[in-house]
Amino acid sequence: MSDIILETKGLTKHYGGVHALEDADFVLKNGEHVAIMGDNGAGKSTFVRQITGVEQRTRGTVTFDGNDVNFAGPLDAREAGIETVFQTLALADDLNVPDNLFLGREKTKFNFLGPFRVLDYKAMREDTMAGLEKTGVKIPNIRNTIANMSGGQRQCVAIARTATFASKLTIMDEPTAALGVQETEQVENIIRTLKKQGESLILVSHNMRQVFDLVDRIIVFRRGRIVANLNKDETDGQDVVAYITGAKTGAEYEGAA
Amino acid sequence: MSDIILETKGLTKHYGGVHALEDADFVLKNGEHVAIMGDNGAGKSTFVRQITGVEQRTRGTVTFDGNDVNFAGPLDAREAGIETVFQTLALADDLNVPDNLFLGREKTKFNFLGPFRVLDYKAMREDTMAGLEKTGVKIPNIRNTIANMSGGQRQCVAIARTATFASKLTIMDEPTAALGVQETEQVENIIRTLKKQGESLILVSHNMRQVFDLVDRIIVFRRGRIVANLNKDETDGQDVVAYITGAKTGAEYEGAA
Amino acid sequence: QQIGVSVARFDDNGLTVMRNGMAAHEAKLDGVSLQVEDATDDVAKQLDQINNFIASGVDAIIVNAVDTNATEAMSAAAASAGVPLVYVNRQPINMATLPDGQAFVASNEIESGTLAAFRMCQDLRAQGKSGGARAYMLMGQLSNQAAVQRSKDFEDVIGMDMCNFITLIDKQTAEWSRDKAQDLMTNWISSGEPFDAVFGNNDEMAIGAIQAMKAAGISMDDVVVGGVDATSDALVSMQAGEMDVTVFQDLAGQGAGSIDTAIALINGEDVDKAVFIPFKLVTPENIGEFLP
Amino acid sequence: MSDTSQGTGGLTFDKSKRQWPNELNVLAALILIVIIFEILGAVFVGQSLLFDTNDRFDSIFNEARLRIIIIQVAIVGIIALGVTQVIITAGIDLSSGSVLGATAMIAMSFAQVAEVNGAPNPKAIFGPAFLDLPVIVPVMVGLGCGIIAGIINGILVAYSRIPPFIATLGMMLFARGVAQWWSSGNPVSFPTEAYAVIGAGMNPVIIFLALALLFHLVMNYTLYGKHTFAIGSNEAAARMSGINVPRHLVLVYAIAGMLAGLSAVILTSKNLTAQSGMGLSYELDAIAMAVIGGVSLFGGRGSIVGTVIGALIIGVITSGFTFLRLGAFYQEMVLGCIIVGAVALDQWQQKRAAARA
Amino acid sequence: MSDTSQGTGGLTFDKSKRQWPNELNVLAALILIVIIFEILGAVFVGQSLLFDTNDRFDSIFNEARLRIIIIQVAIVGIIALGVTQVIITAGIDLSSGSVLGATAMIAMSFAQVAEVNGAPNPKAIFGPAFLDLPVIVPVMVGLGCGIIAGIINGILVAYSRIPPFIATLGMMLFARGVAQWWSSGNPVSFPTEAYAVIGAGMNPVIIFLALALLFHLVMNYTLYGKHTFAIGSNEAAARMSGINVPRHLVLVYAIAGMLAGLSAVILTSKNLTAQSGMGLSYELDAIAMAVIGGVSLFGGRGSIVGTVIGALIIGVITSGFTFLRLGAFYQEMVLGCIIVGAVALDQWQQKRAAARA
Ligand SMILES: Nc1ncnc2c1ncn2[C@@H]1O[C@H](COP(=O)(O)OP(=O)(O)OP(=O)(O)O)[C@@H](O)[C@H]1O
Ligand SMILES: Nc1ncnc2c1ncn2[C@@H]1O[C@H](COP(=O)(O)OP(=O)(O)OP(=O)(O)O)[C@@H](O)[C@H]1O
Ligand SMILES: [Mg+2]
Ligand SMILES: [Mg+2]
Repeated sequence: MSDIILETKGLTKHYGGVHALEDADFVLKNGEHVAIMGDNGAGKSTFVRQITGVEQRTRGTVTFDGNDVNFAGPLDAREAGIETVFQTLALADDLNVPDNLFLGREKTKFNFLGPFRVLDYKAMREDTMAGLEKTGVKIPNIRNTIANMSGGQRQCVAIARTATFASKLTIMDEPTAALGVQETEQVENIIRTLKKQGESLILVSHNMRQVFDLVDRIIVFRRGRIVANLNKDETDGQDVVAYITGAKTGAEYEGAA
Repeated sequence: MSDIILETKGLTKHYGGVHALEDADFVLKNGEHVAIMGDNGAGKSTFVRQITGVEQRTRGTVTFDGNDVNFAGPLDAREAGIETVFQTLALADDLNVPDNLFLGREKTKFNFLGPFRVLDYKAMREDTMAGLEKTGVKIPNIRNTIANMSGGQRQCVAIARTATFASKLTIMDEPTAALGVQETEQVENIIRTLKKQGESLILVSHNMRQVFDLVDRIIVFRRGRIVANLNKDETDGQDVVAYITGAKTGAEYEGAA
Repeated sequence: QQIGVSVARFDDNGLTVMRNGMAAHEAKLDGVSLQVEDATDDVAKQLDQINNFIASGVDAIIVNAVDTNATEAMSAAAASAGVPLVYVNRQPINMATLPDGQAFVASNEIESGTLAAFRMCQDLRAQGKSGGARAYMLMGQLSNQAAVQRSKDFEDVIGMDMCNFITLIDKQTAEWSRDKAQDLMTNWISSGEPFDAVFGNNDEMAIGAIQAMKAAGISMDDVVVGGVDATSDALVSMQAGEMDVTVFQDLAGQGAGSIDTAIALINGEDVDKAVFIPFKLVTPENIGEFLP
Repeated sequence: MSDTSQGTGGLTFDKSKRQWPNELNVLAALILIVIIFEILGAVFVGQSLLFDTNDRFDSIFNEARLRIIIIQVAIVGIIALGVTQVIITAGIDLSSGSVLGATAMIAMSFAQVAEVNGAPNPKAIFGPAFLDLPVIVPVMVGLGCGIIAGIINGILVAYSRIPPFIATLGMMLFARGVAQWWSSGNPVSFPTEAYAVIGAGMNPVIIFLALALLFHLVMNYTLYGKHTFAIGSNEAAARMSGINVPRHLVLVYAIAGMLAGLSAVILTSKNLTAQSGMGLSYELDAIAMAVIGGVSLFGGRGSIVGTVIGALIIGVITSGFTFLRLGAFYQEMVLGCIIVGAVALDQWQQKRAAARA
Repeated sequence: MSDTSQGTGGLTFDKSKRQWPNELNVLAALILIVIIFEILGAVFVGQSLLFDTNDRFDSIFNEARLRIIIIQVAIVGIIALGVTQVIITAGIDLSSGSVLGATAMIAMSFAQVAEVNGAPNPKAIFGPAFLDLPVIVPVMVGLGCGIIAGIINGILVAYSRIPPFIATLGMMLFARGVAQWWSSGNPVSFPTEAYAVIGAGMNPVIIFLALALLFHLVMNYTLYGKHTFAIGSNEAAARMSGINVPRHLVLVYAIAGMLAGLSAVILTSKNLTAQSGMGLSYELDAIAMAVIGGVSLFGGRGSIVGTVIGALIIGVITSGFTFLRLGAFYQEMVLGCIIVGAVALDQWQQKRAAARA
């Protein structure tokens, strides 16, 4: 197998008249950590949604782990090995913390019962405590429903969910936006651990410091197009901002934007 | 009238067994800009919700503009002169941008018609464009529904809504969490304008740089209690983090936490 | 004495007449108190109501069966509790095997549709249409026994040698309702098919058809319209020369008779298993007998 | 909408690809259904549904049929106008049919004549003082009953936070009880001549269309309409934005109730009688019209124009069945399929529109 | 639930103030209603509702009444078990009553005896080969019909994205048509003796309670239950978390359909006949039971235990009315009020619980 885990060619998404994503060519190597930056509405989340099959793309190809893929939904993507923290979090408000953490891959006993197999509540509760500790968040009662959690607590539950299960590629869309100082640090530690374990990562973030701390490479989106592909060591904050605002455009992307 | 715009005494909120806010004593002077910081789940948003009447407090008093108040809902708070950007944004997904901006205070003609008075779409559209420009956000088609907007675009609509109407006190709960570099800058400019106009502000934020840039005073919440009240000039980032994490507690709050 | 009554449905005009007959009779009798329940055309609910009566310790039960096929279970429930039971208006299927302490007071439903249909057939002949006549039929709710029975009666009559000059153009349900009948009739008229007769499973639907025909400018002398029930609206319509045939069922008499039978059963008297009260045909000639 | 679509810079936006209005889909469905009936008619009964094929009427169209198509849905259509507004707030009104029934009995009791065929009215509900009243009295009584029922619905939904389904289910049972209790289930007949005019001929249709136009304007160009949509879209947001949500909900339900009361007046006038069973299951027909017309049961989406077309679809189907002389059994089966089909088509169209490049 | 409530540090959490389970409120409402009836009974009829006051039965309780209270709701209760699950997914099932009606006709046709009172069965639907079949045949046919209707509902809801209200409304009309078309509206009677046993005596109650226990366990302790709640709570989240939402929805609706089919078998067996009008409006009763029992129409909240208590409340009310000799008119009015009242109480309790210090 090649060392490229994910590759998109000409990935495009139009919403009616809105061209949210145009001709995105993107390559991610095995074990590489890449950041996606860009203005609000630049198309970052749209890009994530096309890769994970939440929406059906207008055109273009996605190659994951050597195969051309066209996921019908996020379930397919997860089964192929892509774990995602979406910007909208995807939590079930009426369920409590362990239920949400294990949503869709519950621990069960008596598995021969098919859809009626029995849940192993105790094991899930214990794993939940362990998972949450990694994010450093404080939750007074994990049996409370998600509807009663603060913005940051919800975000940590979503992240803990991703971090609890091993995968080939992790995608996080603005994971620390709602987090406090300590929690942000913990989540950054989680990301560092992924790096050590050799898992690939796509991180969408507006936080310049964080990006330079954590990733190997920075991709900049502007008005639905990729306008720069920068190695962390060959660039700096001001440079990136110039690409974001449109003051500069990467040489290889001259035709775009 | 005194120069104190807002004062709370012993403000407390319990959710069942969860003590989300305990005995908050808080004072805000006319024209003063104050930041509220603290961990995720520390009770910041809860505090905001009690002041603005979204929820009914367990006990304590709130004095606004010289009067003891007990708002039945956010509508009352707004009529008294408090504009709020909530963490959950409060946008109507199926309506477009101008509709959301003017939700609850539409511009109308033929006002004698009571609830059936006629909407002035044109005026609202023009004001919307002006309001959005202040935040620097890019929205390709303001007639698109909010459901189709990116996370940052939504946040800018919510902020533009607050900034468009004058008030005695503005409260913003993590307004720039989802915003890009440029948009964040614009929102910070809006806040500076408020300062110049002499309007008071409560800013909830996890962003240390932003807080030190913008406000006069920093209040730190920990585990539902106020643990510090710091003048910007007499403190620094490390000091604040120490209070947030619990390494330090303000002298006057020794009994707490 | 406490008597429980379960009526098939309250919003049926005919059964309301019967109910009022019971109430009037109750007022005349000393020491008899009725408790009337609405079975809302639901067999199962009716059986439950009977069990509820038994639990409340009533002295006798009167049942106007929703579905005459379901009476076996009711007879069994009452018999095992030793409570007298009287069926009224609709003949139970277990007539032959009715236990002691149970009886039946009614008219024979088959008569109603047959009487009306046969008279309509005669009227058409009298108008000189024996060479061929065309008819529409408005049916009640198809889940309802009386609707099915009366429709079948009509079709049986026009299947007889004497009346087979009548062809049925179409039959549809108007759910017993005047409004639905009005719309349905207008729909039929709009197809432009000529017709000579309209039979409604009840008077309400016949009146609805009349209103639709009048609105379309069709002369009511040319069309024979028949219904069942002899409601006061229908009698007024007949006086106005619009309705031609309806059938009177002495429902108030049935109601009163059922109470008398129930009291006799409570007192342990000997009672006929079946008491029949006949239908009467109402036409412009004899309408005077039925006016209040 | 005009063409001055605006935005604040940013992405490419292609104005020519604006959204296809939903009402056009519903209209297309209506036309499709008519074509199907025309084809079936030509094949099986050798007639045309809408066009004149025999010489009873001398014009291109079969005017009698066009008229009945719309008359038969006008009364339920009036209810559907109110139900549309309720559904747009993410509510539902199951009570409208029963409220119609109860209102019919009550209003008609104030509309009775003193003499029928020379004899005193055999069905007078009240004493002679209440006979031969001016027509305004029963009309006002009818509207009033509807409004009261609507206000109670609205208060239950808005202030007690009872789900609309339950609040209006309770009202449905209650109103049905009232209808049967009033005059102990006996029909109320013989209205005054002035009263009989209200629902005569094409009057129900004129009232229906006039109200449809009125509410179309109200929903699109007034505060009332905007707040109705906002509440249905996100009630919490509407509340936080300072809309007085409970008061507005009471207003919406009151209007829906008033329209049910008005239908009762028109229906009794058209039929010259009131019966306790009237209006049974009209609520489902009204909801079906609204939903076929593209109103979303999740709230926030829908239009009066759509509902009117939805009503026409049901009218065409009902007339079409009779026209094809389809056995009564099949009518319900096919109607069920068509309701599902219309909504499925709408859903599919919308999905496609969203995905369209 | 055990007492090992946990959290990861942070705020003070006072375990003694845990949430009061919702079922207890419903139970309190049941007890309150019984007490009201006892008081009214003592005052107006000089009898007790539940206790033995005349010597017809020699025991403390009026056993006949206790039995009828539960028998009369057992059959609708079985439907309500399925409806509860559907509502928890934020759906609704309006078709269950009509599906019961259609299934009753079809299943009963396979349960007929060859000879009635010595003569050949006068109502046989099929030829002699289909008479005197073993009891398993009609039972399987009944369950099968229900499952098929449920699967169709589920497919419409899950794959065509038609709102459940509409999908099941369509099925309701369709099934009602089928019920009337089957044997052209004629009742089907004379079942075999073995078939008649199914719904005899207390059997419906035993089946109802056994199923309630089974589904209580399934909803609380299995994957099926968890996914049902998750879908009702946030369908998008459930989808993104990798639950196969469409497949699960089909399963839920199929189970609801199966339970409606089972009710049809029990009901026809109990009444010894099948009528096309059977089950009319049972869907509303079933929904009322679930909702009185605390199931939220917004999805995500509810329990089987609550629904069972809700069913008992309706049973007590129905029997209580007869016991009080209340005129039938008032019954519907009062039932409407009680449904609204029960839900209002629940809402108020919940609000108070949320606000409690
Ligand atoms: N309705 C509720 N019921 C129960 N607990 C609640 C409820 N709302 C909030 N809480 C709890 O109260 C605590 C404080 O929540 P709050 O939203 O005020 O935190 P915050 O300081 O705004 O955090 P963040 O920075 O993550 O937004 C949290 O532990 C949360 O779980
Ligand atoms: N369903 C949709 N229909 C129409 N337009 C859409 C839809 N979803 C997104 N858009 C538009 O596409 C553009 C890109 O949105 P996207 O969510 O990808 O932005 P983003 O880069 O993630 O921004 P942010 O940093 O604010 O999250 C925006 O202009 C948005 O309004
Ligand atoms: Mg985004
Ligand atoms: Mg917060």
